[in-house]
Amino acid sequence: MEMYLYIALFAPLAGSLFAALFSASPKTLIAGIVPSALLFVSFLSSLVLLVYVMGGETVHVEMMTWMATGDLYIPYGFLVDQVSATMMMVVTIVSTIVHIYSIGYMDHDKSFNRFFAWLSAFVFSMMILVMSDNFAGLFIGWEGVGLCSWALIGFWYHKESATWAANEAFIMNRIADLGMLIGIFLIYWNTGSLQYDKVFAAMSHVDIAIVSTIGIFLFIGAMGKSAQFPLHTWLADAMEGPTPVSALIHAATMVTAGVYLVVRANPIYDLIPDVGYFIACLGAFVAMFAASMALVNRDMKRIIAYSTLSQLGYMFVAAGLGAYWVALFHLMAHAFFKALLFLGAGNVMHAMNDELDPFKMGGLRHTMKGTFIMMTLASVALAGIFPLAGFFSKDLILEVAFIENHYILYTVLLLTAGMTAFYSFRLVALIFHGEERYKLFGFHPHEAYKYMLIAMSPLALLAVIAGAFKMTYFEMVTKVLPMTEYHVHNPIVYWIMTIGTQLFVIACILYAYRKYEVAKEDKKMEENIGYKILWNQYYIPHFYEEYISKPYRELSRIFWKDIDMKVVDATVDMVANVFYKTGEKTRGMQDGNLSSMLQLMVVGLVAMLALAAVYSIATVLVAG
Amino acid sequence: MFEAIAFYLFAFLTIAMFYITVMSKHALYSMTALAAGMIFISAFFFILGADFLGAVQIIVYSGAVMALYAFGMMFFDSTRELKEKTTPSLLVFGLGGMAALMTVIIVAAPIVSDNIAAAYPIVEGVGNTQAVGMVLFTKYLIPFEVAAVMLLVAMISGIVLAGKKMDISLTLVEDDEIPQHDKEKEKAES
Amino acid sequence: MDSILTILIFFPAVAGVLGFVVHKDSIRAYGISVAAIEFALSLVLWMGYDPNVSGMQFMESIPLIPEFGISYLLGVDGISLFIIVMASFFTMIGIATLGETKRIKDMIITLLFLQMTMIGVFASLDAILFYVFWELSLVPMLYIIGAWGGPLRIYASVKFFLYTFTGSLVMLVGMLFMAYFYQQATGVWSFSLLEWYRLILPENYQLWLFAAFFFGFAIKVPMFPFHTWLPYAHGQAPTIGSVLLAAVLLKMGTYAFVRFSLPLFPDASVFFMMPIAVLAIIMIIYTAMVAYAQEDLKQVIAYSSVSHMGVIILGTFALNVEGIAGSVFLMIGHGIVSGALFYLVGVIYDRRHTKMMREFGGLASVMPRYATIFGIMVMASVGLPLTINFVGEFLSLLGFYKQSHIMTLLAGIAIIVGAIYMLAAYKKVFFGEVTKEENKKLPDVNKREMFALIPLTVIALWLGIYPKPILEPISNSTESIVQLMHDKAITQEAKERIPNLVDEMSISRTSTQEAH
Amino acid sequence: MLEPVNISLESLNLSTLTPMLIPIIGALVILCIDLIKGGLNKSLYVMLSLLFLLMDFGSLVDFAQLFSENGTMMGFFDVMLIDGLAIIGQLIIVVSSMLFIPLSLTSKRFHEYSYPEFYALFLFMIAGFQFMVATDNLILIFVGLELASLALYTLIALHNRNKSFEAAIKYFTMGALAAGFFSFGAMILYALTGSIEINQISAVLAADEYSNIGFVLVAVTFLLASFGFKLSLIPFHAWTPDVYEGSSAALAGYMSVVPKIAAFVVAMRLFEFLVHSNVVWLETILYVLVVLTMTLANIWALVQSDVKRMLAYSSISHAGFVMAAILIGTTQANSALFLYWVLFAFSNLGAFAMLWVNRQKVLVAGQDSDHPFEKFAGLVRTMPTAAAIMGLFMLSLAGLPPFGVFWGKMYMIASAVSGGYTVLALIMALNSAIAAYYYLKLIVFMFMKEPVYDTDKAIHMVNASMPLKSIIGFATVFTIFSVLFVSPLMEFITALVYNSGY
Amino acid sequence: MMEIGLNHYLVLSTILFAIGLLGIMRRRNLLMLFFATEILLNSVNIAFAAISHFYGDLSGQMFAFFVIAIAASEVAVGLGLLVVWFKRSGSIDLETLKSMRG
Repeated sequence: MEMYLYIALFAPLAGSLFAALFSASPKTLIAGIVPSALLFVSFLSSLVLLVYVMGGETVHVEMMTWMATGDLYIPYGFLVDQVSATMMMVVTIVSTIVHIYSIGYMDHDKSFNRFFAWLSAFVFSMMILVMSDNFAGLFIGWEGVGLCSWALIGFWYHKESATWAANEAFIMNRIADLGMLIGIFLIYWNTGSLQYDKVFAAMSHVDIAIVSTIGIFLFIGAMGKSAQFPLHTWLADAMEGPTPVSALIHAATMVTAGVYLVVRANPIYDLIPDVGYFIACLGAFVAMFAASMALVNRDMKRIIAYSTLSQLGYMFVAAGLGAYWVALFHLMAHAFFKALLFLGAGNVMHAMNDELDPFKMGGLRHTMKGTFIMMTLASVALAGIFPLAGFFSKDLILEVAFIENHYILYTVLLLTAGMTAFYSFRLVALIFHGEERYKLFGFHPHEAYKYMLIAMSPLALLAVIAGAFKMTYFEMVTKVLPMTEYHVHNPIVYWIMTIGTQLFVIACILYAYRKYEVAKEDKKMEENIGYKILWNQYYIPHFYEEYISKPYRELSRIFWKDIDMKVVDATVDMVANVFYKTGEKTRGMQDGNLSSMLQLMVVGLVAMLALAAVYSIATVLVAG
Repeated sequence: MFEAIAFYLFAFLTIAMFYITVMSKHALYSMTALAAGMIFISAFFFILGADFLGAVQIIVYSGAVMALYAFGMMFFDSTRELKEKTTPSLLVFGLGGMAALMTVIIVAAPIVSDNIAAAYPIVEGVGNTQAVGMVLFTKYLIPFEVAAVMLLVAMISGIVLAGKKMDISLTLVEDDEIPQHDKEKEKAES
Repeated sequence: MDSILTILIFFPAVAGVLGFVVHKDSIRAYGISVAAIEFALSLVLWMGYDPNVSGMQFMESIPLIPEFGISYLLGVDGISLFIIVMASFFTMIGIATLGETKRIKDMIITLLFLQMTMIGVFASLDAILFYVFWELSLVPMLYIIGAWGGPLRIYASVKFFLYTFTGSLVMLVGMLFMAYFYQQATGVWSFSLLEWYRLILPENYQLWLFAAFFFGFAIKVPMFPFHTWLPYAHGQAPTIGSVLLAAVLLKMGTYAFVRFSLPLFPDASVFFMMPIAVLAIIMIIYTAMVAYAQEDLKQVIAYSSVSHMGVIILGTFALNVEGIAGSVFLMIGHGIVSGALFYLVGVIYDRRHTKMMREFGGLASVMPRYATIFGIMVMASVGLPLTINFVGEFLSLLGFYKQSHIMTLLAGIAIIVGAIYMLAAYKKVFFGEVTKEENKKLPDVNKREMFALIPLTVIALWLGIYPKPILEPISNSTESIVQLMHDKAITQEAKERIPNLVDEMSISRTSTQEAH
Repeated sequence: MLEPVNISLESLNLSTLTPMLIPIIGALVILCIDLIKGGLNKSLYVMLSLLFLLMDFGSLVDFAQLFSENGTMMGFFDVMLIDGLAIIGQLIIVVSSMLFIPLSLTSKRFHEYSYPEFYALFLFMIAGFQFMVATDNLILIFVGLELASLALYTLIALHNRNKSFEAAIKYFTMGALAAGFFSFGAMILYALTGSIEINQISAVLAADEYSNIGFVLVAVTFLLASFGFKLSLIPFHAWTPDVYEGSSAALAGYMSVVPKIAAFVVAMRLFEFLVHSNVVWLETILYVLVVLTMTLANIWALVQSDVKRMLAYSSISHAGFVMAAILIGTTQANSALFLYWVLFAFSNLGAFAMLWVNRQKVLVAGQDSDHPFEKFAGLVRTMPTAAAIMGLFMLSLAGLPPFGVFWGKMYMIASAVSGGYTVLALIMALNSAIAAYYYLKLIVFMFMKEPVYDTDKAIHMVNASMPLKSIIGFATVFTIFSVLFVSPLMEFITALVYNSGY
Repeated sequence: MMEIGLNHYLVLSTILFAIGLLGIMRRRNLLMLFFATEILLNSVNIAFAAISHFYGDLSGQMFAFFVIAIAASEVAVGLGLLVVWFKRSGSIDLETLKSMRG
């Protein structure tokens, strides 16, 4: 099995390096095909490993030492257990599809080869992240995906907005990474190791306050990667990257790393339910908060990004409440349909010459039938309509909240579900239904390459059927995660809840259709203060710019110009100048006049005599 | 009694003479006062029984030194009134006064010591000159010889500096011009 | 093999003297060969080094002034070994890739002398010998900055010289005091570090001596607020000067902390740990912010050096194996990375004769290879895992976390602010449209430059991925220093702060000893 | 009636006079040769002087040998005192003189070297300094001092240009004042103790337990003023820069070394017992003098525009630095003084000799003194070796290891440290840092600036000749490899100093 | 007061010395300056003779003797210098001695 593990892990790296060889040359098709093929190999290996671990076995290898000093010992260790196998499946499936899709999507881009190099590198980092058997290894992947995300968001580096977004993403993530790093330090100094098994085993002996601190710091790390409030702004801006990147990184895989971390560290979070509850609350808040911003946004990709954010919130609710497997399940299902949604959006963008405003589209269902169907499917799944994947995973989270007696959370999530349905279908309606408004803007849409659609189809399929694997999955994953089944025991309540939710969601969908089938600009609504707040993303980016970035820039300038130059350095120069200036001022004493020289000598004599007189008088007085 | 009168008299005279030397605007007055002061000083030597010293004082100072100065003065033509800019007089007098005052304060105290023993005691009944000669040519023979060398040096210096050798500076003349000067010099000498 | 250190130190100097005879057309080849031989010798040293021994190896000792205890005492351990190798490596690639330089002969000879002093500093185990090389290293650097530098070069070089010189004179007084105390204790004068290590001083003596040494070291490092010579020196120095300054010369200060301050004054180290940590944190955050405000690319990197040196200092004063080993490793890491970054700035400066970031933009499309290598180095500088700097930064911060949580949290801001200025600079230079006409035709890195950059890149990644070959010897030697500190510590606090490795690692051994 | 005195020749110990007699004889020989046949080439006189100095050196080495066997020797009614200090002092004087005298073999002709009187006076001067250090009799010290000084005034003036006369007159006048101070100080000591021999003075004072402290202080004040003048301690330093500037570079270098070491030896004899007498005043006043001299001289050196003047201030500062040894007063410090001075002598003479070989007779346009900094701008282009050597001397003077003066500095600071003078040690160290600036200034000019004077005339090395180059080379080698000589030198010095009771 | 002791002479000597100092500081004519230096040495001679007298010791007289010798030689050299200077500058005023400064 170790061989499969290594294949699964290093195939993406090989693909990346292969593509990197061509990175300076113009488009080479093979630079896209080889990484895709290698990813497929990686997928197959992951599948083998999945089958293997479903039998209850795990694979654990230690490749070599990374760092060892003092008591610290960090190996390159890899662990494939049920949790990581799930993640590996998600990562490899989505990434393989995105790769193949990208061959078409990036067809005309001059940096085609570079794109694949980075994309595969990302997959490699992600694999390290999920497969590592210790926190340090996780951190490697953690930073690695951050790097690739940076490079891919800023892929079109000539665009100011893209590079700005890339840097923003990187820096925001770094803020969170600091928390994670502190968490790791705490773990090391309290347990003496960073290996998952040893840490978790030792955790029960650690003071609970410290465990809480560890939990909080690790979660801060998770907040950055998973773009939780208040570090969420980068995700929407990250949509500056190519759409396949959004699909892979900013929907399916990297952003869920935070959830994965919490799930992975479940023995820690089990000890500290209060922190878990906080996570859940924050998750619920973010779910609703992000959904609300998606309601009014007029940027197709941003809407989907907010939706991702919102769904991440759901996952954190589940993870925070201890329903780790539920979180992971939603993570998986979400990966499929969200990636699908993004890829569909990519098709639309292609058709519309990278136009992102859905108000400029409409009626595309005629020209882009395949895309229309797949995006609708994905939206339905996202909205959580039976029997698609979203129903099984998302409703389960609602149930978890309900069963754990967190009714407020439940209500928030329920409302969010409605909002989700609304904005998803607002988007679908605006893009695919109604008048063909794009004609006014002179677009000539066309369907995407066929093989792109075919590449997307497995995702569509999974979006539809993933729910069916719920029990198999449950069986498998609970071998490492706490086995809690979440059932509403009262069947009446259960049915009322389920059907009620479904109805509520459908109502929202219908409302969205009614309102946006004919897309007319609602001036009155736009005047509304609530709308303005939502439109401006609660003014948070504004706030960050005004009260963090600008002061930072300003402070930096002050530090340099005013403090470093005018205080610190000037002090040094002043010390030197004091001597020099004293010299210049007093050199006049040596005026070349013999008389003053002689006087100076007498001055010296008299001064010494004066001292002598004082001293001898003092001595006489003391003696007398 | 006699000693006291003599002391105060000559003290007053020397102080006055030296004061004139220092303060006078006429170089000639200064010189005369200096010479007078030096002779008065020899009086102290005689009072104190240092006859030899007194004689030397008169011979060397009033005879040799003052003669030299007189010649110098004629050479420099400084017999006329001196135009000196003695501006910061307060400082000068202040410093001089302070130095005197403080030294006097300390020096006026009596010396308390039981350990003073004359290394070369003045023997009763022996003439001062003889005693001095005895010490000078035993104990102080070396300093005496060195002083002789010093006088030789002074003589050489005086001759070299004031003589013709300094007239043309080889330091300031480029090397290729020097032979000409040498020739000119030879001519002038012959 | 016995006198390899002597050969390492004086071979370049002798070669430098002989170099005066070499014709200036051939001097480059001469310089390269000498530096290559020197590098090969340093590799021989490495090969001959036994990584399992924690103490000094290749010791040489010749009494110079016996009655005053000054001797020619050399030796390396894991801490100094790699800095020596790095010094010879950088000199080699520095000479090999020297661009068009006026008076190249002088330059190469100066570099060879500089190499002598650099290696001498790290190989000396006698305080005075150390001081000799320490001071002597100023002279070639002064000349390099002053003769081949930018418009403000004289100001910069003199400032560099005087500032460091002043600091080290205070240090000299400290050394003399140390020797005096040794003489008081044992009756003989000695400047041998190994002898000094055995001396346990009362705490108040330690505090004063620590302060005296601190002046010399802190200015060299340079620590805030003594850092202002550095931006000038870097800003004005020619590329090769900046590279060597950043890569090797700055390490003298941090190395000296590990070699002198910690083992000689364990209690004072504990006493001053927090103030120094505060300074280190100011260095980290403040200079990072200053770096962010810079307009000159080289100044960004210069200030970033200060910021990184803050982390090294912090790691050193963690006073445990993790922190010290990490900081020593970070010395290597920072040497490689900042050396490479300065070299990269030199590459662009050679082409455009400006280092102002606003003059560039969009270079990623014009010079893709350059952008790639620069990007790798930026990421290494930012401390991304699997690059060389991460290992050191991680261990340093990890180590210091044991001593203070809050301080480490603040110091950890390094990874944020570091990313901010580095990415901002990278963005300004490489991203965006090519706006300047003269930038459109810039040639990418050429073979000669590649010769320097490829090895550096490889090392930056290799040691990030597999630091063991270096980290292990460092770690071994660090352990002996930490143990020494623990044994010497007098105050209770120091005993607690500095871990006792014997207890932890081989309880059985000590218990058997007690049984005897 | 006086009794006749019977003195055996052995008890006179006439041999103690040999080191002084040799130069005197040499001087007389030179004068006689000139008398017999004038117009001989200067090289003859140089070599003769060198030969006599060599003999002098030999006799001193002999004395060093004798001293190590028999200890201190007294001679001639105890007027001559040959102890360790005297031997080291004379050795330094003679060796420095040997380094100096070949500097007159310049390729250009200068006034003083064309006359044999110069060499005769030079040798007389050396004899004067030797007498000064080889006695503890205040009279002989005074006479020796004046013998040397009078010769020196003339040597300066013999350079024969306006500035040198000005220098000589200034030096002479201030010297006369200093002589007055000396005699007044000696008079008070005599009044106090009835003796003019330092040994007895100290014995009497110690027996009285310094009860007449006022007198002691006045005496010390005047003596300090007098030796402060010789050692150019601030505020008695004012002559130094002007005299150095006025005299030839070679002589300036000589003056910065030899008269001072003679004065140091006497100062050590005079003040050491007082330093150990716990008179706080003396410690304070010396402390102040030392610190003032070091610091102010450094500060003034910073702003000089002429290298020779800069070096003048620098030598003041060095003297202050070394004066600290007398303040500290331990054997270690006193040994360090001599070590420092030996090392300093080589570097400083080397530096002045470098100026000397660069001395041109006619100043080019824009040049207003002999050796302005601008003259050396860009020297590394035209004469890299010369620049390197000059740079080396500057670095050595700045106290950069491992060059000569550093070891002296180190010993000096070490003795301050072990003498308990912590603050003084720090001040000394920091002063070295200030000093580094002006030494560096010359290096900056030589190595980092473009030439300033646009002239086709050679202005560098115009005065160089083989002997000069050899002297400079010798000084260079000594400066670079001084570390090898420090240990034996120190051993030698410490033995001599310690056995003399200092 | 009437009994003349050593202190009287010392005080006298001091006063004369101070007058000499005054002259040295005040005089701007080189020749006059030299006069002042003579006063300094002479004042000391009185004290030496007095001490010698009161202690019954000859060393003081010796010292005074040598001081006189020294003073005489100084005059010779000093006048030599003055003569040269006067030949060059035509003046023995201190104001002419100002070419070096700073």
